[in-house]
Amino acid sequence: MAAVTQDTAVSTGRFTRALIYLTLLLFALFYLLPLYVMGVNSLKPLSEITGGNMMALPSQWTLDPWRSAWSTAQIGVEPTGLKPYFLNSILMVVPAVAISTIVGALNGYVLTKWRFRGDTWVFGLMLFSCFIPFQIVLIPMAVVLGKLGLAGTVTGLILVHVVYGIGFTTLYFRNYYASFPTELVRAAMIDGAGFFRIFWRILLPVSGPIAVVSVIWQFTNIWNDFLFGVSFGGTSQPMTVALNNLVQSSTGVKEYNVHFAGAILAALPTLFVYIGRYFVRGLMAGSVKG
Amino acid sequence: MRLFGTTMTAAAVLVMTTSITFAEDVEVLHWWTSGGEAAALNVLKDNLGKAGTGWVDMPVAGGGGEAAMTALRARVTAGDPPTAVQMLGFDIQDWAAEGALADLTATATAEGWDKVVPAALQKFSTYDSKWVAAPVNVHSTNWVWINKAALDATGLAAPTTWDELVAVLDKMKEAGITPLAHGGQPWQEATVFDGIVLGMGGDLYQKAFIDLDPAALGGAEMATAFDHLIKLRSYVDDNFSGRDWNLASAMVINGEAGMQMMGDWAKGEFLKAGKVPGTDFVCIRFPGTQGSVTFNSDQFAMFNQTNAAKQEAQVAMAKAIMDPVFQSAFNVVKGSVPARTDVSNEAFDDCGKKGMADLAEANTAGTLFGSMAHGHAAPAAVKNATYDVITAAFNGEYADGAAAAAALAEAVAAAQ
Amino acid sequence: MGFLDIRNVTKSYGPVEVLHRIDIAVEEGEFLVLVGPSGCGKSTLLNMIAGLEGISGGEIAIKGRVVNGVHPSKRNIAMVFQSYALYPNMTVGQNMTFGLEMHGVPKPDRDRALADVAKLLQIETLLDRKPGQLSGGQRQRVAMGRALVRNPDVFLFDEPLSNLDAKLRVDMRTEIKKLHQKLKTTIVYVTHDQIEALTLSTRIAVMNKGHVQQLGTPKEIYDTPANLFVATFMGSPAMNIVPATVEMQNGQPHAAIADADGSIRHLRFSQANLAEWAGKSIHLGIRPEAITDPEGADRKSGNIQPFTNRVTVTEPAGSDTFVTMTLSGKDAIARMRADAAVVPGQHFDFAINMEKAVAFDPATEERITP
Amino acid sequence: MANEVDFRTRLQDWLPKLVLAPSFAVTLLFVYGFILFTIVLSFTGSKMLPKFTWVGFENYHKLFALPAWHTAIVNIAIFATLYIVICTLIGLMLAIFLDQKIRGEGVLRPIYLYPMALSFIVTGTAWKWFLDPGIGLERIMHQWGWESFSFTWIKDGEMALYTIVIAAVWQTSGFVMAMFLAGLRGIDNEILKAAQIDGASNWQLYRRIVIPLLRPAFLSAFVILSHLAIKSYDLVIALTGGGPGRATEMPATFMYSYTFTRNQMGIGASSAVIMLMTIAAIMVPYLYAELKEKK
Repeated sequence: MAAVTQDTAVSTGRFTRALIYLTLLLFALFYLLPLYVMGVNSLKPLSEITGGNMMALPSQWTLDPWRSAWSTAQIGVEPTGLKPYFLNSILMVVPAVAISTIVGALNGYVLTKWRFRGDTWVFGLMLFSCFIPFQIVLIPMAVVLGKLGLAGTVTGLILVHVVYGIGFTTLYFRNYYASFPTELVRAAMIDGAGFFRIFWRILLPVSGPIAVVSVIWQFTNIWNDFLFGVSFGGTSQPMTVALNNLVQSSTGVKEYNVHFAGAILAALPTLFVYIGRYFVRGLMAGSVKG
Repeated sequence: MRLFGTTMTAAAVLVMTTSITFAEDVEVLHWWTSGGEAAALNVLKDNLGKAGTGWVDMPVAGGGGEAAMTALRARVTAGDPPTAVQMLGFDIQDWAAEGALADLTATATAEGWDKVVPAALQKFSTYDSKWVAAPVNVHSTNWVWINKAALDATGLAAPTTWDELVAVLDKMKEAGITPLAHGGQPWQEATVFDGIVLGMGGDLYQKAFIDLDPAALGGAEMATAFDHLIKLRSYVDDNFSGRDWNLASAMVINGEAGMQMMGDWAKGEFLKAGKVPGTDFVCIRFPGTQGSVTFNSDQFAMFNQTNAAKQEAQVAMAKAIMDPVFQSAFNVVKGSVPARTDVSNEAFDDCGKKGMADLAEANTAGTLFGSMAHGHAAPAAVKNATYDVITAAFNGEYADGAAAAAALAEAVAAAQ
Repeated sequence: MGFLDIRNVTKSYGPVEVLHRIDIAVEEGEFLVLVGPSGCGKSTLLNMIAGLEGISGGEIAIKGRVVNGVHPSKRNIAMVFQSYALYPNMTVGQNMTFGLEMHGVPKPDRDRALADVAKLLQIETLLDRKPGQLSGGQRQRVAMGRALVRNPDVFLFDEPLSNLDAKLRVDMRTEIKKLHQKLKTTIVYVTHDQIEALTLSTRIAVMNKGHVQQLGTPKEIYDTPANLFVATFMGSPAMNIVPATVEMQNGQPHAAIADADGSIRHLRFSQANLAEWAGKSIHLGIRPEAITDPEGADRKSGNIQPFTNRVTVTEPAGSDTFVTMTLSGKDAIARMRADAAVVPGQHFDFAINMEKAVAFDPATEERITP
Repeated sequence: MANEVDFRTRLQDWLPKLVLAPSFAVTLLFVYGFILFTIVLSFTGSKMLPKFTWVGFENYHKLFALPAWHTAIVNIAIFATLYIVICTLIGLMLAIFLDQKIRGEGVLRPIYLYPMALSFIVTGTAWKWFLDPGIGLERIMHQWGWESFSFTWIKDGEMALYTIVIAAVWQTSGFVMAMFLAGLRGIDNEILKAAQIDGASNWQLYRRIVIPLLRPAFLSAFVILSHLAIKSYDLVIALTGGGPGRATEMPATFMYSYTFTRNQMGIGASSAVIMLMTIAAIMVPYLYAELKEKK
């Protein structure tokens, strides 16, 4: 594992450095711009948006759009705001992320430390599932969920997300465990630890960095998913569907400030996990090297 | 495996706490999520609630119900359809053809729906002479909304023919405003085109859009219609692409633009802005379509239910929808007109009264046509094929109207 | 029957057989070293004893019990790995007692065992540290400690010293030897380092290409290598192998070899059985220390032959000086005392201890001298 | 021969496979089973719901006769090329710059990375606003006094595709940066020092030493970006809805609309099969090389 703080040996001149800083700052602005636009306009009354400059700071600051988006905006037939859907999302995301990460960890463990004939094929086949366009699975998935009696339930939604998430989590854990010394597993075997005990006591305690990557990746993907949520969510639709209902309402006045506030609200949890320092650190820990 | 234990428990708890629909509830899939629409729908919900029928809401907004239809397909394929689904035109027929819809004939006969629902609507509400859906409203789509001040400035009267329309638009252009407020989305262009074709005569509309006659679709009249559409493009500002229809309405409201060609739902925007019909804006039929109406109708299609209690709730809901009091209350809020012709027009404003009268008149005259743009003339595949050509024509991708007409005939043939 | 019996053991991966009919019986208290170049199958064999790899044919028995198919933890063995394989998330103490814990040994007993071993290895002060905080030598000790705590029937060592620097390696070698002498445990030790093999073992199995080339005490292996492979693999510098012809002179077999100038010289063999090879080509094997200056020759030897030859290179190495010369067109090395007056390019009178010389059949590469 | 094989050992032999089995079974069913289903569907006359009336290659003939499908293919080719190249260039540049012992790296890194955390509705809505001439950038410039400024790409059938490139690059280039940064930090410093002693300039150092060493990162980036490009559905829908007209139609949006809104499931399925074949053509050689290497 490379230390994150490792210095480069490259030295640069003053002028070059100034140029580098300038470029980096310009790009920071580029990345921040849409967020700024959303943030600023979510704090304005509607009239200031339709009549004023999008980039301008609010002349009259207001938190009303946020309050409205959270608890009073019209999502369905009731003006509930995004609040109840937020809970739906949490109830779906947490188990889905936990299960897919644990399954991915176990798969990665088997594929690297308990190798068998054809294991690369098994892995290759599982990995390809990461690249399947989700639109094509909707109909057959609906049939399967119906047969399982899970149509329109949170459990069904969790199942869907786990199924299409384990490709990625297995990839992450497999690449991570590949660099984990196999001798340790052998030592533990001689010490008398069994399959699960070795996983639990030897591998899991050192899996922190990759578990973070896997959790963040899964969390982001599942949280942001719209297609599965709208198709299989039934009456416990996730946040994205609610946001879509808020933003896409077919007729009536478009309350853009509320839309922006809602969009930021819907993105907050993922922003929170991304901006934490662990993700990059985990990426550095070798997840993308393979 | 302690962690395993907890997640499994969590999963088990989730299974049990997942909102369970009680037998006497109706689960309603719809895309009416904006303030006015939801308020209108709430009337229905409350009426049902008073009768002891619960309401499980499943709103999926976006694109005139496209996302909702995707969700519906997943639900039906899974064998777990919602009780009632907001649906437009041919979608109802398509679902009925799949055998997915419930039979409401007994209720309909008892309540006498045949007599009060216009025949053109019944074409969609019934399949194989069985009632499968309850119509909520009728939107007529061939309206033009004109800013009164801008019209007065031209010194001309509200246009009643294509030539008058062009004259008014030219004057408005001279006056330095955008003559035509338009949003560049396929369905909006198709809405305008509906008006143009109907303006060329009900016969053409019937032959081309309802009978899908290749000769009419690719013929000279259709070529002229496309020429008119291309002509209208020259009255639209350059920033039209992707614009939502209500932003276009706003342009007319604040005088930035002269007029908008849009269905009756646009009225809500004018009213909400505090504008008065007749004083601040005028509503006219698309020039040349006086006496004819293209419509779309929101209906609630009832899906097959196996549970007897659910079937009961479904019938209760169908009855509640068809209740004249509800039809009046709902349509006053929504801006459309009732699907029943026997509802009192007392609660409606001038435009609403005119709409109801036009509908009744067109119904008796046989000039009530399903709107192609809104999926009431031909099935979805054909509708979208026409969208492709109309949008392309509007965006100047064909050399002339004749080329566009030929492309239309070809596209429609391919989609059938 | 030995304490650890390896009987007719083979190992195949699919159609490829990588170990061929290995037969070794290890007595209790023996220190067996498996030595050979990388890829010779020594680690595979060790892993099979440990139960980490399956046995394709034959059987392995520990204390008379056949352990084929028995889980590693049920074989009552302990293993020290090349990388030490210390669990990075546990302290030294936890590392060492993990195996006992897995076997359900109560905590007080574990602690007692840990204390004993820690004292023996002088790592008492390290018990609360994590492996990451230890030096290489300390880790090595902990790894051994982890094996010792178990008090197993057989200790398995898989190249335990190869990750240490040269000095530490020598120290730890001595340490292991001391431990073995003290504890009298049965050890199977894998290494590719022939010096480790010679110094540590009571017996050595030299392996190559999946075969045991020779099994014997260090002295047997060194003095009477079974074939050319063992001869050249064991010992440093390697045994000189020189093409020669057997010629009979005075009824005695002699080796005829060419010196640096191309003249044929005769060296008398001590082994009479070489008479059968008269007139045939052989490979003559002479250890560097058997070629000396006359004063340095082994006085106990009954067959010192003088031999004058031109010196190519001299390499003083402190205690000894290595001298390179040409014999029958091949480089040969002599080990001289440090003060021997050898000058490169000049002729020097060597003394060859022919009692230590061995001869190999060039065709089979097997030793032909007894 | 007394072959004593105890139960525990046998269990240990089977346990790993047992643990892996559910995932594998699920993958076989939910991925390969569904792919098979789609392939079958593409040969049927399915309209609204799956119907198993065999029509042979008719759907494929229809598909390739549709101008919109050709537009979609041309669009994805242009989009994927630009998107992958620009993302890689920006990602690489930012990573190299950030690797110069930059003060504030800890602040910049999450700023570059955060767009990846946002969902398509958020990204699409924000960019749609920002690029809209009537309310976004153009109007801002006009209000700031630059009256002649014009930026109407999103409204222009010829240029709208490039606005999708902009938004897509915005969303993922930071992620690519993180991948390259991870690669850079993994390079042995001694190699760089050796190269400098050999007299390499900074430019040469990166061009000749560092960038070749980043090959695995390039490969990972390429694979991730190409699969994002092919699956690019959400962003197109949110940003342009496939418009103006159908100028920004992509295979993914095409497939979705034919399957779900146009009731021509057979044609939708055949376009899905073409997409899958494309993905497989890119992924299978990569997976093969990648997995073979590690054996």
